[in-house]
Amino acid sequence: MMKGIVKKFPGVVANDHVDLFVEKGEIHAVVGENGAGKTTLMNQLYGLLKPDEGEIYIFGKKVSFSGPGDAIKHKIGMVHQHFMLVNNLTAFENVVLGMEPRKGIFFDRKRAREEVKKLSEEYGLFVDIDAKIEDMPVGMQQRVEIIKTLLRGAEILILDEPTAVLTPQETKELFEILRKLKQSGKTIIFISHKLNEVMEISDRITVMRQGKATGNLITSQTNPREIARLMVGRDVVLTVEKTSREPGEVILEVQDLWVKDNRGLDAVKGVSFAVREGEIVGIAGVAGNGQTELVEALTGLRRVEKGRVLFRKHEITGKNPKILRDFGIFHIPEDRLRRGLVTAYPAYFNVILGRHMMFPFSKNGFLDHKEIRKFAEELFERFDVRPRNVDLPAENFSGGNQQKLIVARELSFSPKLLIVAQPTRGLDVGAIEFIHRTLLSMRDSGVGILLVSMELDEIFSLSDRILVVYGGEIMGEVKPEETTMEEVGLMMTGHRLEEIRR
Amino acid sequence: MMRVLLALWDTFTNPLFYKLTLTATTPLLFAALGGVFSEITGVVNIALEGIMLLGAFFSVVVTYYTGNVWLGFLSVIPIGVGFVWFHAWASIKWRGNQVVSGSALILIAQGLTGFLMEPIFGQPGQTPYVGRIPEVTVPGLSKIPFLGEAIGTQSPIVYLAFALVLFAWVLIYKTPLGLRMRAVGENPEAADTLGVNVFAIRYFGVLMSGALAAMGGAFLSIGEVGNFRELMTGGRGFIALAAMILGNWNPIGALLACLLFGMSEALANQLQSSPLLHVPATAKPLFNLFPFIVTLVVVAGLVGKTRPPAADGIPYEKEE
Amino acid sequence: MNRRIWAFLVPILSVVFALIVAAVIIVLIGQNPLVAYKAMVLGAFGNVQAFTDTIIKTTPLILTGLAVGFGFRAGLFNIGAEGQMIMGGILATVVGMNLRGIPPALAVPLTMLFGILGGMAWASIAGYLKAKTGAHEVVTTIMLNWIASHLSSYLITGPLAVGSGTPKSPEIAPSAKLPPILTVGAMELTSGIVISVLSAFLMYILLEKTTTGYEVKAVGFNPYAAEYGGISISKNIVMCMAISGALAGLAGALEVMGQYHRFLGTLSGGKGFDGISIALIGQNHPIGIIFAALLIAALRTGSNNMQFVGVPKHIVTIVQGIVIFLVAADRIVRTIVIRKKVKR
Amino acid sequence: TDVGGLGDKSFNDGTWAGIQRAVKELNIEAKVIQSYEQSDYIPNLSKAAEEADLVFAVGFMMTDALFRVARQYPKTLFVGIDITPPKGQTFPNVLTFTFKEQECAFLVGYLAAAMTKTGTVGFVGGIPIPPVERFRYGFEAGVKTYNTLYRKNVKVLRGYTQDFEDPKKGKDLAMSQFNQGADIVFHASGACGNGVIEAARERFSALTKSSNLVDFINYYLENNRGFFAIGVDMDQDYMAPGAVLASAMKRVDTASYLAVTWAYEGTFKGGHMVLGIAEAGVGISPMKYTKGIVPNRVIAELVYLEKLMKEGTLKVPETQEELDAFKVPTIRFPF
Ligand SMILES: Nc1ncnc2c1ncn2[C@@H]1O[C@H](COP(=O)(O)OP(=O)(O)OP(=O)(O)O)[C@@H](O)[C@H]1O
Ligand SMILES: Nc1ncnc2c1ncn2[C@@H]1O[C@H](COP(=O)(O)OP(=O)(O)OP(=O)(O)O)[C@@H](O)[C@H]1O
Ligand SMILES: [Mg+2]
Ligand SMILES: [Mg+2]
Repeated sequence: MMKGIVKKFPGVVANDHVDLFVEKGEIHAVVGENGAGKTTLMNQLYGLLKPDEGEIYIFGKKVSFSGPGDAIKHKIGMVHQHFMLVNNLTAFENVVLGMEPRKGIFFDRKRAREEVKKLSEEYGLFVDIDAKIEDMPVGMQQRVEIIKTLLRGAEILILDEPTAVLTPQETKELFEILRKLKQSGKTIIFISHKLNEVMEISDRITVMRQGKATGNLITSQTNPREIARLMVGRDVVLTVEKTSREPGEVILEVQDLWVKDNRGLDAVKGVSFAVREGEIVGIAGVAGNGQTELVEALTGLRRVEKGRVLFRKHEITGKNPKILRDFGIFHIPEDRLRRGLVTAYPAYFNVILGRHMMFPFSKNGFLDHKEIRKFAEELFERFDVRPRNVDLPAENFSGGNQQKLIVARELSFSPKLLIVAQPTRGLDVGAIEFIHRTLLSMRDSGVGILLVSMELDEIFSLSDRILVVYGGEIMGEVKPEETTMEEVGLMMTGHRLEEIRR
Repeated sequence: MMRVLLALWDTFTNPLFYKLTLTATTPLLFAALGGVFSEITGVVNIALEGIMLLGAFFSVVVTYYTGNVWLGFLSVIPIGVGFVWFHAWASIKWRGNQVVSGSALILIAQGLTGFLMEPIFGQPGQTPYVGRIPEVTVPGLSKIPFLGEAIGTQSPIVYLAFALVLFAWVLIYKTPLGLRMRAVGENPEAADTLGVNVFAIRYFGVLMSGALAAMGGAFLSIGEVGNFRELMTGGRGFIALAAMILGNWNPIGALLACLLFGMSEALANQLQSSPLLHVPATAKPLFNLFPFIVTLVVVAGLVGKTRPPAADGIPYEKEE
Repeated sequence: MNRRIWAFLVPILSVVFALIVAAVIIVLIGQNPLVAYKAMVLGAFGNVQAFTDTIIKTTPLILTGLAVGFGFRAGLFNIGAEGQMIMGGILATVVGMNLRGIPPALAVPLTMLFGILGGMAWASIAGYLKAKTGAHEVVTTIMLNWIASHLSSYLITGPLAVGSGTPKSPEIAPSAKLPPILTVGAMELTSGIVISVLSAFLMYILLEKTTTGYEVKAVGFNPYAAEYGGISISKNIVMCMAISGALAGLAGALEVMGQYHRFLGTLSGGKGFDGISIALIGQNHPIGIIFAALLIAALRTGSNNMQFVGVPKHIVTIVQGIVIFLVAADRIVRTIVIRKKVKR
Repeated sequence: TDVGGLGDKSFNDGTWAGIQRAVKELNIEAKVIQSYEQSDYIPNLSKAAEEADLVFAVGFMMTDALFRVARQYPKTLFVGIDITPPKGQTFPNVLTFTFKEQECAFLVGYLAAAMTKTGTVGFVGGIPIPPVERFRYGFEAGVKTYNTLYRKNVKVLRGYTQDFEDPKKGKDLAMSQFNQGADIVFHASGACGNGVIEAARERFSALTKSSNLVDFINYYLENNRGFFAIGVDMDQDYMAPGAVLASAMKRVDTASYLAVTWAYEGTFKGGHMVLGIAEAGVGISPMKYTKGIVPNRVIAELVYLEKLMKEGTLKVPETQEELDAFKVPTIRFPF
């Protein structure tokens, strides 16, 4: 239980007298828009931050943590929004880090492996314990994180946006695990932006908005609409309406494309498809099935081993990103911090990334700061990027606004083809609504869009056609109105459409 | 051409050549291992050169006063640790720029050793001869033909250096502490959330580097020549730094890189003195380029990309 | 407090603290620190001669500082300014030697150009290897430093030697020498200082005002995003190393053309390494680098003068070290200042 | 000083020793300014010129600076040690000294050739600057002379450390020459030489299992084997008694002492002086520790060769060309 928590950062009150009551043995959801203060609140519960005011009681006892070590002692475990894993260590090494079993002065690897294996089997958390984190899909990374907390005897488990990066399958598995944990008497605090998930898994819900707790709901007595309203402060359209539209000419054609991943293994194996003007083609699939490599290959960021890519019948295979942009091919990358932004640059510099060498931003090799700033201010206004401060470094915007910044940039240069990857990852319902609307309006104005997403809902509500990938190959192509989530789900696990429909 | 091959044959069949390789490798190895310890926990230590210099100096000072070379050698451990503590303090506690702090330490070491010479020894520039750590002969080993001559009789410090490679490898890859060190160098935040004391681990890494680099310096002075000369480390700290990177921040890799350099250096010495090669005296200095070119070629051609610990050089900021 | 004020204040306060620490040492060796410091200040700025000396020393330091700083801006750690400076000096000398009879208007820029090219080519080796094979630039530039140093010392004792007893090259043609602005006694303050300050401004414009600067910094901050933005990383690495090397090469050329009029074995004298500290003290900002170079140069000239009042030269190396250390750990200085304020 | 600074056991120290001697005898005042870097030479010399009546510039690297400053301060006297004036630059207030290093090196070369048991001797140079090279020319000429006179074939191994500061490098290079059969190594490599001398001591004591003088001498006399270094510039025999066979000395102190005295007495004349055996500017060390193992005949021959040089009948090569063309004159020892 947390009472009257106040946490201030320079210029922001992240938590403004927040109360959070969690009962033992329940799954308690915390929801709220981006920047509402959820993570901040949890970081205080886990001892990473010290509250400026307020008190924390664990099992009725008042506590004060000077670091995560104290929280661990009080049987609190946390799976962070951004995983806290050491990339170059193996799964089991990550799990036992900080409490390594010893044999004499040595690290007892054997016992460590056994312990981790036992736990993972006990709770049905499958992980390849000898694989390095950097070689793992995110779903597995997350399971490593959960095992980490369990090994430390956590009774209270905090999961900060655990499903943001999971596939429906993985989410389903996670929920199984959470239920199992709940049965074994553990308390779970679950943060998510996905209201249907919250409805499905939680017992009670705390809603936050702008640093305050604005609602305390019992899940069985509420509905997504009400939660959304409490979160955003207005009514939100949860699924945007799509009008039907006849697609035009083929704008992108991919023929027998082969691409390798970072380890030099084939990641995309002979994929062929086409995207037409005014059409959204969704690519569904579990993460790690070649989507990243496919997108990078199409956008000139990764070498094509074999095959051709045509843009309006021009060969563009292996062309660099600059040339592709000149063609009118724009890209919303899946990893906004790594690819999409130079976070140390001010926002107005980021809105011209990729176009920085073009008139009017650049004249004879010199940047025209005035012109750029003017452009950025217009964009901020048009896309409602907050705060309206184009001089703020990109790193100081919230995730949602960073995403808006990228979307704004990529849409502002009248794209002909948009390649969009995970556009709403980690965003709140308000922001998702905005981005969905924007994508649909681009489509309606004749832009061809290739949408890669792990959110089946997103794929279903936006796409005109859906391609499902598995193991670097296309399992089948379906239309959203002619298929079911189950069918797509089956394809995502490696069943070909022909087999399913037989 | 024939002569070159002959000279090479002559060199490689000479067991003493390998002995020379080892003594050329040893000082680099100490410092490179030090670099590994520091950087694996995420603190760049460009100060190796300065620490070596200090180690070279104080081992001579202590030997001068006590008359015991072993005391002289061992005393540089606390001295190296104490000196590098400033670097640790600046970069860990004060989150300073590690490259700047490291280069500051080099200057301070150069100034300090130069300055102290006069008050302690009454003469600037170089100290008198204070004696050396004698070579030892390993009983069984030295009887083996060839091998015995090559490695059977050595300064004990050479053996120590190679033992330390093993020690470092075991410590880093086989103990809980090593696991924590690697975690801290890669993702200090993650380690912190598991209750690992990031600062303590980093201090440990940096202080180890001080101890090791100082021993490397001590080997140069009382291990090899028996006196101290201003700036006698001659850039070996930087070569060690390069060797550590070339060895991919790994003790075994560092060993191989140092051996590569040491052997090329020994080869350069041997070939330029070889009576079989008729090289005009004026061109002989060019032989000294050999180890650097070999390293350049190896890093470019064979090794290529190496991967530093992800948090190397980045101060860890803990929320208060 | 304002960031900009801090940027100035910290180095200045660091110097003050370092001088206090050094004063303790000076007292310990039985000298009067006030006398020593007076000698130091006079030695650096006391008269035209001292000031000229300081400026002469500042000239190459600005350039090596810029060379390293430019690399840092692009995410490259160029430890190789030393070698690049040597190669710049060598090439400038070789060209300058052979320009007898060519008018200064042609000879001066030509010599300078080749100096720049020398440094550029040398650094490009490291840049190319990094772009091509990923070879770490710290390793390659350290090796290239040694190679340059051995090579130059071979050249001036062998093929380029003037014969008559010293390891130095022949003089460059009179027309390739930089004309002095000011002659004080035996010292000549040449237009070199103008060129190096100008280079700082050029670098400032390049970094802050041009598309190239935009790209360079983007690669430095986040190469993945830069690649996404259509910026070629390998092209930028090679280019940045080349520019960095060009600046260091220019430092070598100016030393040859302005000061020594020939290549001498100790031409670089660690100035490439000084460049690292200078770049970082100047926070990799061209204007900051000018002041940082001036600071280091003044410490050097001032310290030479301290020898006249009996303070050994090594003390100054120590003072320099302490200054740089405190700049690194600027938070120490800040903390002390802030605490004092709180007390008041 | 030049950037080498005091404590180089070579020309900086030597000059200062000579000045000190004069200072004591004449009761005058002297100060030393050490330079860090090339760019300090002019300002430091200028300052010195303003404060003093007589200024020493030590080391060939100061050549340009010396003449530039001397022109500006015609009333101050300047002395350059190890400095050759550039062509056409002679000032009445500048006196420069260089030395005939080849002459003393000739003697140690002859000595080495006479003493080697392996038929191979070594030379370790620093950077091949002219003084270093003159040492080598002399050394090689000495060996050649011995070879010719005694129909021997003593070989010379050569190597350069390319450094004057790094003793470890000197040691490694000397070691590799010992590895290749040399038993006597002559060095002209500044502080690298400490390492060369240490290499000899190490090899010698590996034979004797001890490193004191008596054991060295006894071992040599009993087994007729040993390892030796030959020192340079100053008498370095004391640095490893018994393991340093001799030293080729360059009496920089003589030069500086003389200059101070002349200036004091008012007999100072500008110009250039080359000091050799005849002027007592160079010479071989008295071999305080090793004289006992050098056959009397060899010592006598050395003395005779010295005499020939003084008389000018034996001219030792001073350049590579002269060395190549060097014909061993017919020398008939009078005993
Ligand atoms: N390190 C920081 N420095 C300054 N302000 C911060 C910092 N971290 C968080 N904040 C502030 O705290 C507020 C709450 O952030 P928090 O990360 O807790 O939001 P959140 O509810 O977790 O959002 P999301 O749903 O996007 O994860 C933010 O609006 C921000 O202004
Ligand atoms: N270092 C910082 N200084 C000032 N403000 C910051 C800083 N870091 C973050 N912020 C502010 O914090 C807010 C939210 O930041 P945060 O990183 O928590 O994003 P978020 O709310 O978690 O977004 P998302 O859920 O979309 O990832 C933004 O308003 C941003 O401007
Ligand atoms: Mg959050
Ligand atoms: Mg967030």
